[in-house]
This record gives sequence, C-alpha cells and structure tokens, in this order.
Amino acid sequence: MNIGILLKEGPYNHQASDTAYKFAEAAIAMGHKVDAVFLYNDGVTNVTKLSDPPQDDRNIGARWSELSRKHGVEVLACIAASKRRGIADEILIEGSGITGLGTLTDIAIRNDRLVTFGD
Amino acid sequence: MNIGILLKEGPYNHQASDTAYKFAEAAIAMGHKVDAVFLYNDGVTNVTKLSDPPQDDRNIGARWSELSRKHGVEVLACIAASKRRGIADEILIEGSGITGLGTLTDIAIRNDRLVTFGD
Amino acid sequence: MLHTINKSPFENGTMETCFRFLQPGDPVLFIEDGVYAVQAGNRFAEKIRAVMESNPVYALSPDLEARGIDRLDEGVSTVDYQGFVSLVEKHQVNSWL
Amino acid sequence: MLHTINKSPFENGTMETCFRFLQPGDPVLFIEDGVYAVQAGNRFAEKIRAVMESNPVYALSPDLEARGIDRLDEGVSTVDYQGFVSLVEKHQVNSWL
Amino acid sequence: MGDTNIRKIMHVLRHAPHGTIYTYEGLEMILIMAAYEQDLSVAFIGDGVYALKKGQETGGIGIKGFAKTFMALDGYDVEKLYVDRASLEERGLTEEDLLVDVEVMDSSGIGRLMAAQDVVIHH
Amino acid sequence: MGDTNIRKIMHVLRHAPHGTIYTYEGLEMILIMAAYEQDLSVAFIGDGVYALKKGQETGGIGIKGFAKTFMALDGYDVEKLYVDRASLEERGLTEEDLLVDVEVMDSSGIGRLMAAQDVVIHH
Repeated sequence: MNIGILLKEGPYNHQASDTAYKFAEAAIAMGHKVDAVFLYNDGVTNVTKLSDPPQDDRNIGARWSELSRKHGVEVLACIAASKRRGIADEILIEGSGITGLGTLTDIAIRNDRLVTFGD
Repeated sequence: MNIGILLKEGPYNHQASDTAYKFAEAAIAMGHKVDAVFLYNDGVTNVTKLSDPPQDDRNIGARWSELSRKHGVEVLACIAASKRRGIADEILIEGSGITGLGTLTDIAIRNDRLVTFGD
Repeated sequence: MLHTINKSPFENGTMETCFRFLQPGDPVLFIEDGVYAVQAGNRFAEKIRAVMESNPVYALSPDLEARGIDRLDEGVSTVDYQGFVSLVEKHQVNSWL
Repeated sequence: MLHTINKSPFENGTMETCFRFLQPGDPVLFIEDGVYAVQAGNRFAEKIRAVMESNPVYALSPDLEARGIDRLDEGVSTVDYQGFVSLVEKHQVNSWL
Repeated sequence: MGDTNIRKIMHVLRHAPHGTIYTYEGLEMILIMAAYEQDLSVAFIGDGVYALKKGQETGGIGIKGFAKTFMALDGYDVEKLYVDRASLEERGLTEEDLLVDVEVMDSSGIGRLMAAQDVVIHH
Repeated sequence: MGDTNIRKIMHVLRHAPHGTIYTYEGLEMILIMAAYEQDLSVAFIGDGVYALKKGQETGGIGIKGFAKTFMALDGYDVEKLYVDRASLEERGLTEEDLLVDVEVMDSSGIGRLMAAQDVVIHH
C-alpha cells in the first residue's frame, strides 16, 4: 500500500508530529511505502534545523530527516504556509523541501491513502 | 497603569498575536505603559525575521519590532520554548530577545497587570 | 476580576468551565471566536441570560464585525480595544484560553 | 471508512460531531487525547456504548498507557501503531481534527 | 486505485474564520486542488458554517477578509458545497444568512457522501 | 501594587498531558516561578486533572514523561494544589487516582481563590 501523510501542526506543541512519525515508522516496518509527508499550517515548522531540544528529549526535525534518508520519504512543506511562518530554504533540515499545494494534490492522487494528523 | 503581556501562540495560525497587538496599541494610545510582551509555547515564533507574508497581509513580526522601537516595549521569547521550536538569535527580528522564565516572573511582579493571549 | 473567553462555545467547553468559577459581579468579555456565544437566537441564549443575572457581559466589537454578527443577546454590551483596556484598568485579568 | 478522533470529549465537541456523521459499521479509532473518551466510568460511557451497537471502537494502546488509562469501557479494542496501519489498509481514513 | 484517474476528495471546514487560520488555508488548498480536475466537494460542519456568514468586515481586527472568495468557488468549478443543517440550526442561522448557494443537508446525508470519498481532509 | 513585594500568582492547568505541550511547559514555568518567593498556587481544572493521573507510561508514544515532577513541587515549596471536584467526578476519577496530595474543592471555592489573585496564568 502507498501512503501519503498530511501533517498540520508544528512539533512539540501538539502530539500530531509524534503520532505521524510513529504511524509512518509502523507502516514502513509492515512493508508499506510511505511516499511523502506534506506539511501544512503550522506543520511547516517541523523542518527547521535550528530546533535544539533538550538532550533527553526526541529531536523531531532530525527524526524526519532520517526517515527521508533511510526510507526515501519526501518531507515537503507548503510554500505559502512556510513564508508566513518564517520557514525558508536556509534553515531546512536535510532531506526536506519547500513546494506548492499542487504537490499535495499529486500526493493525494497517486497514493492509496492520505492520512491526516493535526490538532 | 503598567502592563505585561504573555503571548502563547504563534502568528497567523491563531488570532492571539493580532489581539495582543491591538490591545497593546490601544493601551499605549490611552497613556498606559506596555512594559513587555513575553512569548511562550508556540508564541516564540512571533519573532522570526524570516517570515515573509503576502504583501496585502499584515507582517506580524515587523509589527512587534516597530512596537518595540517606537514605544520601548520589550519583546522577549522564552529560551527553552525557543530552542525546541528553532527560534535562535540569528533569526530574531530587531528589538526582540531571548531570555529565561525568570524574566517573565519579574514582568508579572513589577507590572500592575499581566494579560494573557493564546489559543 | 475580568474573565475573557476566546473560544466558540459550540466546539469547546471553555465558556461553560469559566461560568462555573465566576464570582457574582465579575465582568465577562468575549473576544475572538468567543463572540459567537452572544449571537442572538443561538443555542446558548439561555445560558448567557442566566449569567447576566449576576455578571455584566461584554463582547469585543471588532471581533463581532469580523464575523458578521449584528444581532446580540439583549443586555450584552460591546467594547472596542480601548474599552477592553478600560476593563483591564478596573480589574485583574483571568484569560480562559 | 476509518474515523480517528484525537481530542478529549470533555473539552471539545469533535467526538460528538463525528458520531453524527458515522455510517453503520465504520470503525472509530481514538488516538492522542481522544483516548480519554473510553476510560471506564466516565461521563461518556453511555454514548460510547450506544456507538458500539453499530460501530467497532478502538483505542491506541501507547496513548492509553501514556495517560495511565487501564480500565476501558467494555467492548473497546486496543491496537498499537501497527494495528492502526492495519485499519488503514482496510479503510479510507477520515481524521476528525 | 489505478483503474481511475479521478479521485473523490472532500474538504471539511470545521473551524470558525479569523480565530484560527484553518479555514483560510483550507480555502487556499481547495482553490489549488480545483485546478486538478478531481471530483472535489466541500462540507461545512460545526463552526465551519460561520465561514459563509454574510456581512464579515475584518478591518477592525487587522486581518484580511476572505469570505468573498467562497463566492468565487463556482468559477473554479467547485460546485458541491454541503452545509450541515443541525450546525446551522443550533447557531440560529438560516440559508439566508449565507453568502453563497449551498446544499443544506442532514448529517446522515453528508455522512453517506463522506463514506464514498477516496480522500477526506479536515481543516 | 507597589505596597507589597509578594504577588499572589495562580497557575491554572486545563489541558490533558501529552496531546499538547501546555501542561508540560506550564510545569516548567511553575518550577522557575517557585524560586521567586511569591505566593504561588496551582489549580487543576477540566482535563488538567489528568496531569496528576497515576500510572502514566509514555515510552510507547516516544515523549518524555513528567508526571513525577508534580511530586517534586512540594520540595519547591509549591504546596497549594487545588483540584476541581466536578472535573474529577465527570471523568470517573477519585483522589486515589492522583499522584500527589491535593486539596479537592468545589468550583465556587476555587473561584473565590481565583478572584483574590494578582495574576492568573492558564496553561
């Protein structure tokens, strides 16, 4: 099964990022393809590399970066939502990108499922 | 009257930033002193200078910057909340700073009112 | 003590929680999406009327206008941002987020 | 269609809204703060029981454990993240945020 | 899903306008998706019905208004607009309070439409 | 307020833990403010009472647990912990379900305490 994920909240403030990550991890472990994680609304703040959480806490940005590197998951932030919130190319984590809502439409069309996480 | 403001949500996603700004503007117009705007939780994302909203929309970060410059309002983001969310010195708007929660305590103690805005 | 409520009572329990802790005479100010509470003819008319027996109720006029709310429950006063500040001059603030 | 609910029903109307749109047989999965809905003995026990007459009800076990919820309404099944994925294999998803 | 190129996509607006950005950014998403010739529909449920309220004047709060953009959806061939009757009624609203022509339906009817979708996105 | 150096500050926890960060960051704020020798109190209202639930094991969701930090509040001289009785009851909880000793009060009692504060901060 091919899965797209839509993530609508930023890291730490809401559990959405954590649940989306755990869901993606489980899907991959079961042999499914997680095609892309699309970030919308405050969700775009998942991909700032300036995030520096306490050492005993999870690093949510680094986790997305690793998911992208190891499993080819595209991690994409909506450009209009990113501009509003100060997410720009120079602060993106490795493996992420900024793109338009047309890409989300493609993701919704080409996958068997689109699963949304948010507030 | 001396007023401190505690702002707990980021810009654009929630109206809290807008209401806090309009409230501060009105208080200043009435002759009150707005001592500080302290940013907590996702509120710390109010002070990224990378924000680039559409031209026909308000620029929330620039607005805080101007309030600080014109009226001496301290605009301060909590350091622990900022680190989690990728708000760092190199991307701060002019007139803002990063500080500890002790500063919020001082603000709560030294002002006649602490008014909170959030979600 | 001034109580502010910024959530629609239709989706969120904030208003009803706040009402349980109100002291008689404490003013209540609806702001942001909270102002939907005082639109005339909605499901909460009875609750708002009951609160107004012991507490003055205000709504922020720029938030009402932004949402196209022109008919308010009888007895609700409107204030602009300066009116909000005036209420804060008279009372400590309890913002029910 | 799989319906997920991630909000506590005590503070937010999401669960009750979702229930109005459910079709018979559609599974419901409580996640995140939504899992408080199915704690045994709470105010929503009757509503959960009514839904279970026509719909299977699940709760995400890691979210239950994180919140210290050990007693569930009778008839509620638990799944882990892989069980969540299995439900998504069988159904399109409707995430009630 | 390989056997068809047209996906049934429903956007569900559930938040009031202005207090949060969800409705506005939801509308931006709908406008982009409208260009992709999928089978799009929009359901207004709960506080989402307030998005269509006539007479919104946002000058005072300093936020750009967007209610009139809903009137443009027709021009983008987004014509399936469903409003939940119970949500209108408990808010003391009627169809006359709304900016655009919509189909007011019972929850069960909207629920059946939902169940037939390939993708449902809540805003 | 210049006539006294001690402010009465009440923190109100209203959110469940883990689903959002408000309770956790609220607790961080309380711990810092405790060092300033003000008259601090904490009220647990609505879903805020869940913060004190025994038996929280957050390993499965990958988020650091913090329930036990409430047990440390006593060591910071934060001793005024008030729990709303109605919030407990509708959730099917009793004092035995809670990690720490608290004062369970009626809403009217907590409301009177609130009204006497200089500062109230909701989390």
